[in-house]
Amino acid sequence: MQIAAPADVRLLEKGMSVGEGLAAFSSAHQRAGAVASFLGTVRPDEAVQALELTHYQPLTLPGMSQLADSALRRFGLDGVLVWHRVGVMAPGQPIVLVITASRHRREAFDAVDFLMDHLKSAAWFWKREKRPDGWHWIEPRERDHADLARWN
Amino acid sequence: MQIAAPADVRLLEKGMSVGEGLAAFSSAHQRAGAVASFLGTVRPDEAVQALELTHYQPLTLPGMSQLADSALRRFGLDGVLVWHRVGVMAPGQPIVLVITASRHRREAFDAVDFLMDHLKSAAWFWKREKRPDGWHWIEPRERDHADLARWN
Amino acid sequence: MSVRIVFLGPLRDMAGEQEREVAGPLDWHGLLREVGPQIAGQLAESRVNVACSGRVLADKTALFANDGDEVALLPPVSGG
Amino acid sequence: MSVRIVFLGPLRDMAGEQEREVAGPLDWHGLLREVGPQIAGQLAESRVNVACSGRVLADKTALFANDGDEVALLPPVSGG
Repeated sequence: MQIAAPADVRLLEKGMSVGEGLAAFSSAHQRAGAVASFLGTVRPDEAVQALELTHYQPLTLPGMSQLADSALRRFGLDGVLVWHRVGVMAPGQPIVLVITASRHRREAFDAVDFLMDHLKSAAWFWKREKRPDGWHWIEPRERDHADLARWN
Repeated sequence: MQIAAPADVRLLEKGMSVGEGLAAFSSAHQRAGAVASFLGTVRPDEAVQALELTHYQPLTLPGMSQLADSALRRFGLDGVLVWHRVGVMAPGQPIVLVITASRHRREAFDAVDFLMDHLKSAAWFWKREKRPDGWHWIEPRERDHADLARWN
Repeated sequence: MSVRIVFLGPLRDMAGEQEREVAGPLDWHGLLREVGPQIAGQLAESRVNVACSGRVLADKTALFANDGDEVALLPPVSGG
Repeated sequence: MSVRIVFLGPLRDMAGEQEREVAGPLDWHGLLREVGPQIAGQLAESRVNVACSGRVLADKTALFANDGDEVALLPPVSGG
């Protein structure tokens, strides 16, 4: 698998090879020393049968790329990977994978946190859940906004 | 690859399949929702030609297992993976891989941090570097002890 | 040629369609008229954004879309 | 049968060997004599631990190893 350096940013219509992503990213950034990651999956919940993420082509991917660039600069990263699913996902399936490479652990961790907080409530995605009574749109929780405000 | 649940703890004499580890761990813990990881590699440095980690059989792996168990309990994790290399490693090669699965991102992140702080300065490993003038033993830095004290 | 209005997220359900073509040019008041009172009420909220030709407007009331432009109505996001 | 003393990390270099067999039983003062003054000086430091039969001693001066036991000298660790 080819990884774009310093930023590999993808919107995926189906599936996500998380293991291959980490393996390829870490060999592309062998000089880093510290590689941190976060993988978010659809949490199985009796009431939730599926999750759907929609995006808006002209904004979503460019916004993710800008976010990746700002993480690179802010945390002095060697590399960053931001992959996000769109479409319909079943419980247990990956939604988002973020990986960062840095000289030190702290910067790699903080950058993953920063990226996830922004993807949750400041990226151009709209999420809805399918429950027994139909589809329901999900809005960010208060907590998500508070998490985002930490970086201002 | 088979992953032991809830804790997969390994001392590896050679190599480490980080991508396979993440893929197998995340499919073994699909109910979690949040999977965080840290991968530490030998940081390429002009002066460092190799790194050697030694361990003491009767203490090292049992100590890692106890550490994994205490992380499971303390952070209410669904699963944890702790893999650590011993022997001689070249620059760029993996030293340590820690992965945690939890219902929420914060606990997964904090548990990785906790595990890494303990592996750095409270697990039975001794590290030395090969430089042009020979081998040099590495002691934990002040910073490592301060990081560890955060969890008391 | 015309202006395309794109409805995102819950606004798509409210509109009952993903997009609509209207005659240009289209300004803020024209937009409010085109989308009907329910969506116009949403657009009045500060947390609903408007993009024109792929750029999010700092001041959505300054919208001025010409024929060929795409106007996207962006409710609060939730990703990850 | 005898007591095996195992030198870890930098103590291995100081001892010039990985392990040494000595006659049991072996107590703290016997250990200090067996390892020589340089390593005895290291053992006096609180950050150097001693394990006997796979258990780290809370009070290393209470060491009492019998024939067949393994005594490990554990200098400050550094992993990760």
